[in-house]
Amino acid sequence: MSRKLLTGLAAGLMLGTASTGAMATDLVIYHSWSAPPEVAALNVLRAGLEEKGHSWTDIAIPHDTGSNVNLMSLVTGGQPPNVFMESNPGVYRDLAGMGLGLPLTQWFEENNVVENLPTSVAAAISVDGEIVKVPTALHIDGMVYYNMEVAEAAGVDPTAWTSFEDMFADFETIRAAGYDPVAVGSQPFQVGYLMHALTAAVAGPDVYSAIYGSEVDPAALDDPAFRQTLETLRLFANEAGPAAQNRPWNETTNEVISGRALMQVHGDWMKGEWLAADKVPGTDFGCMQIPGGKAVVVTVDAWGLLGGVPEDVQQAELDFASVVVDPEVQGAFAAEKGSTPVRLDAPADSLDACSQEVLEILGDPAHQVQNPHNTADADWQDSIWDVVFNFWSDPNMTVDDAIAQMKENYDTILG
Amino acid sequence: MSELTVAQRAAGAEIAIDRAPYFPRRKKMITGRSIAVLVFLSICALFFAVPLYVVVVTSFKTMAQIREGAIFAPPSMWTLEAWDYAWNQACSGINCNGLKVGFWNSVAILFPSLVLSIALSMVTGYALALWNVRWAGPFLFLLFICAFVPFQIIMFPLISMTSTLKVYGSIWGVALVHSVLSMPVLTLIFRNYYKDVPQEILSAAIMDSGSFWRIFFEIIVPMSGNILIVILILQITSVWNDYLIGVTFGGFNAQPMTVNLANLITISTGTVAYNQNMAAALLTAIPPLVIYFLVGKLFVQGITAGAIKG
Amino acid sequence: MALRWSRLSPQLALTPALAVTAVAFVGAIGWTIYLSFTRSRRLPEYTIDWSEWGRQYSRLFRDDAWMISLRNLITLGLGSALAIVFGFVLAAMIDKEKRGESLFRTVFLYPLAVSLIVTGAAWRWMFNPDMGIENFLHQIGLTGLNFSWLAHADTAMYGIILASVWQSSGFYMALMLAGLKSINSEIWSAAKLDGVPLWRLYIEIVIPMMKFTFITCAILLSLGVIKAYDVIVAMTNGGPGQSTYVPAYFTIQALSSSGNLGYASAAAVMMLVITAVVFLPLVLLTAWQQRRRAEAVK
Amino acid sequence: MPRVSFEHITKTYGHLTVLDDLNLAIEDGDFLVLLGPSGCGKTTLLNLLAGLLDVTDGRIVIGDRDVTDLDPKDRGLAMVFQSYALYPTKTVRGNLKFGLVSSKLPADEIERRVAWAAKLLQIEPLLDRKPAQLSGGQRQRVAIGRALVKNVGVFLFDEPLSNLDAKLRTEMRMEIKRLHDELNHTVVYVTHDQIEAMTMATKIAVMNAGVIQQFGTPDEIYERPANLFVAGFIGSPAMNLRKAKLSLANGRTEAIFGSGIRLDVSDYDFSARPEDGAEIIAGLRPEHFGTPDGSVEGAAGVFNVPVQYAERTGPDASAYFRFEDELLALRIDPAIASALAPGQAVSVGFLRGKANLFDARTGQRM
Repeated sequence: MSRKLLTGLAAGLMLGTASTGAMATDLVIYHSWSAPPEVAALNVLRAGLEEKGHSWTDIAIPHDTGSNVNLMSLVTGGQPPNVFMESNPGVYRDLAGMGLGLPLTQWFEENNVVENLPTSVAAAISVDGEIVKVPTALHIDGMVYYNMEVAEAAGVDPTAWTSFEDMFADFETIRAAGYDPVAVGSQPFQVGYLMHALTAAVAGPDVYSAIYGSEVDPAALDDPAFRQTLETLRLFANEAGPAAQNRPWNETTNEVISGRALMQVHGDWMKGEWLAADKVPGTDFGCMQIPGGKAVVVTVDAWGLLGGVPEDVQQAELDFASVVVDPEVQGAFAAEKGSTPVRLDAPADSLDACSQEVLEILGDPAHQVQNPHNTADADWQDSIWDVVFNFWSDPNMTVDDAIAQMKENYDTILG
Repeated sequence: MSELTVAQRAAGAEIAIDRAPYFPRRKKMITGRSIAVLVFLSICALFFAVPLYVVVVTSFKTMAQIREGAIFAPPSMWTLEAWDYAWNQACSGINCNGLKVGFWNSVAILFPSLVLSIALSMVTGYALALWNVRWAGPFLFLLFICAFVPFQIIMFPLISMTSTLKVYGSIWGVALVHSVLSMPVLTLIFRNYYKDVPQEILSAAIMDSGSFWRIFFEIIVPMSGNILIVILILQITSVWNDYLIGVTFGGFNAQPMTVNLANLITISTGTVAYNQNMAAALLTAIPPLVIYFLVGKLFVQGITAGAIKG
Repeated sequence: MALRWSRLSPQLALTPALAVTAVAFVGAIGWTIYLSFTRSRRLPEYTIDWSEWGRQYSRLFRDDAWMISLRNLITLGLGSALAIVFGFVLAAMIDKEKRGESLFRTVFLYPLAVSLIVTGAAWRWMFNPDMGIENFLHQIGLTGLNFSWLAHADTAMYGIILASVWQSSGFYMALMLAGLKSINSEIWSAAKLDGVPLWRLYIEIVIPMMKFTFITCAILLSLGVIKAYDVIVAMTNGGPGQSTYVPAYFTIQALSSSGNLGYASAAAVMMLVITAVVFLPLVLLTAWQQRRRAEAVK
Repeated sequence: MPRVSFEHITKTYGHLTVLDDLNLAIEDGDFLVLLGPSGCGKTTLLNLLAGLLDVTDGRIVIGDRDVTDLDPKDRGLAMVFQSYALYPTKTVRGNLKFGLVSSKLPADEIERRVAWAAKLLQIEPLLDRKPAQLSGGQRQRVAIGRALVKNVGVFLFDEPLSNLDAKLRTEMRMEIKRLHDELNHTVVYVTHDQIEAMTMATKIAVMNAGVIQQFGTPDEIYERPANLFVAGFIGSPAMNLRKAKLSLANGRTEAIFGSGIRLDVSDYDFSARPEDGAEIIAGLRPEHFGTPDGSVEGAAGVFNVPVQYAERTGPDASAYFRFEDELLALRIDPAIASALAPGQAVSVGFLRGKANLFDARTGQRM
């Protein structure tokens, strides 16, 4: 409570002078978040925005309701939102082409934000050398979260695993103790994320960049390490029972929280669910990177701002940006969402055990790659999701089949 | 015609009851076949009713009881909590004002949609069926083809068009798209129905008045009771239940209740609150359900009276 | 010929509908067809590279998901046809056995009032292996039964078919009931006098007499099947894998997830082609039939 | 005054010509019946007059107005339809008023006319009922009332009695006749029923295949049919039409039938000088025969023919005889009809001066 108050106060003080003359503006804010921790985090931003005298009109279309078409529909329909959660660089290029882009490089420099961002964040918010996104949350796409109570009951120690071999070797023990070793959700989104996290962890940054980067090299698809990645994915798929079908990620997390399964390998936004269930990191649950992983995938959730708007609206949008990147707000936001602050100078008390682990991992620039949504062509990226989800769902589909399909897709889409 | 026979049968039955004490006559036996048919129908009815039953009882249960897994068991403790939550507190994105927001949007979309689509297609159907227009034939054929056009193929252009008309993302925009999309089918239904209006009545009216609109309002509209019931029911359910048009054209002010519902079902608080989901689903389904239970009989009658045919 | 208002007003009254048709349907279809030849991604792009104008289409026919969509379309069509058969059986029984007519009719009809989003929520919950029917069956000892159809690629379509049959049978029943009621009641008496068994009467006389009702039902059903989208979103979101993709879902998916307007347009155009292939014979048949009927009247 | 004339009327549907250069004119107060089998074009003609169809070519004049291009409601007509065409959702009163309200008459005048028509047709108690609550005859009266209130000079009737049962039909026939006598409007009446035509019309136009076969008073039509079609169409049982040859021998003109029977037609009023040996068709009305086996004194010819069968229709009877492989119909006394046994040969005379003769090649009256 006091933390929130402080946040608001600080935000008010910091920019109060700047905004006294500004008109109150209603900002339309488009996002796809819907899980309670995500909504709680958004409310931190809203409080900050309202402190500055602006109001927040919300438009939320959750993932996987078949309507992600919405942002571009809104733009085409002549009702573009002022602020939108978007990573895809293509969208920014389109908007710039339509005269609706808002370059932020200068603003970031004037406000001394850039020097306080981790390198991976700084890299993620630029498109074609120009900063266009406002980073709001930092995540690692493939972390292992496990229930410590279950680990103890099953007699295994996840921290001792140094490779996937170690991990899968313990599965029999876990099953014998009456627990599911790993909870998975059979949903394109979860499988797609697991796949690229595994690619980074198993095949390493080079293969990863060749497949998920902005320049795709189809030769990487034949890399033995990539084959091994798919084989590993198959091991996870084998753990998916009928109940996993279409199960959202947070329900999957709940399998672990409630003690039915030992662990989940997914983005570290899982932490929000754990915190919402009043569990304490390091005491009730442990977090670690994929055993033996060669690299982690960093997701930077970021907001885009609409350009080509009247002066006062643009000022309001920039006010929103300043709320988002404010260190205090970052701390509060991360605590609610379960993310890691995008600023290195966020208050230290906002960092729990898991966030500290994340920052430690991020200390090594060579050990991190970017979420494909920030870099890859959407069509190509989506086609990989299709192939791996089919691979996941069809036990008879071989690794060769999957690779052959990916190559064909490459030829069609990018060739 | 059938009304008469029903009435006659009813009258016959009354007489039979009156006389029963004095002239004990052989009752109409329930035959074996009747029993078999009734049993079969009852089983089917069960199949149809089960989902509704499950949804209803689930919405009144507590989550604790749902987790026990007895899907068909009645609630051990009836509670309206889930209903209250779904109506007043359910979140859609950051706003937690419940489904009631979307409910009023749906209502606001429904009425202009009904008025626009029915007015347009009724007049068009009337003109095509009863008046001699040279290009009616080709136009009718075109409408027939349009009736089969999948929404997807015209979705993107329609977005641009509504945007040009400055109605994208408003209640009016959604209502307009509903009206446009339903126009061909509704017109064909009206046209088929009006085709059965005796040509002589129209001739008489032409000789009496000659006014296209006066004949429409004074003669044709009063004769359209059956068809209007059928169209109203079809159109109310299709507009109310629509998801895709609402989500595509609703922008951020005019999302109907189904979009809220889909959001609510997708948003889950750790474990899925099935009772809330089911309560929300029921809330969304109540208006069309009430209409069906009230006037479903008229619906079948209207169809029997020739509202829909080949 | 002199200008007469009686001639002009119907034409004026038709103008709005004509304008709507021309712009919203004909124009929009043309627009989409044009886009399908371009390389439009998230936003329309109006240059066509004529050397490879058919690239979106050739991609479509190499796309496994599209092939799955087509196959599922057929499966769904055949499966949903059960709704017509079922609707007819129900209608025939209700029509013959008057007891409880209005109750049964209401019960069979109500699913029509419920949106597919709601239907999907209800059925998904019943198919849920932990809390749904499977769990119930296991609790009462029928442990061998498997009811988690939606979880397996080879059975998921059946789950969808079940839900859509459940939803639409009542509607076809209403149409069939109307068709049955329009049959001359003397036929039943005649058959009774002739001692014709009921089932033969239905097959040889009643069903042929109702062929227009059946054609109408078939048209409406095919329409519903080709446009099927909500039920997929509500039940499976296309999964497991892409096993429950249908063309309408595929098209939206190509537009939203892949952000490929050109590709989505090509898929949409193919949907139109499918529609044409399915319906043109029916449309021509109906037109021919109407002309014949009109001539018979003269 | 509303004289109605059709001038060079042509009506085609695509390649199908229904009426070709038709001319017809009637005077004010005439009761014209358009009579013909179904499909002869009589209803088309009526609809052209009403303005419900457009002429392809030609002119329609009512009074001194060319109405060819006028809207139906502006032609000064009222029409009664075969199915009555009452507006089902309006009361009888509403039905009567509908056409008047649009003519912007003052309200009291409308009321006055409705009351007048209701009284005239004795439908006053029905004024507030809906058409569905009326019997067939009552509906018919309302339909006529709806035409009457318009107070126009010309009334059109399209087979108005064909949906009534026989008794009602006779009643309504009288009723319409009475109205015409009282109000003296011009009437154009379409029917295929010759009794209606004969009883009501002042002028009949017999139509076939889009062509007016004969136009004249009922008596002219019956007594002197202009051609074979009219001869065969009017009268029941139909006129007996038999092939014969003319013989001009012995100062007599005789029609000689195939079997040798001779019919003296010397007193026939030929329109052109007959030729000896001309192929003709003789038309013999059934009622112009003498009593079977009765006196044949002064008959134009005598037929010796076997009885096929006889039928009684209450006050009347018809007998059919075998003559040259065809039936010969006679109208006879019912008392005699019962006495005739099938196969029995009788001799029967044909009255002098009653034969109709037609040219076998052209079918026209000689």
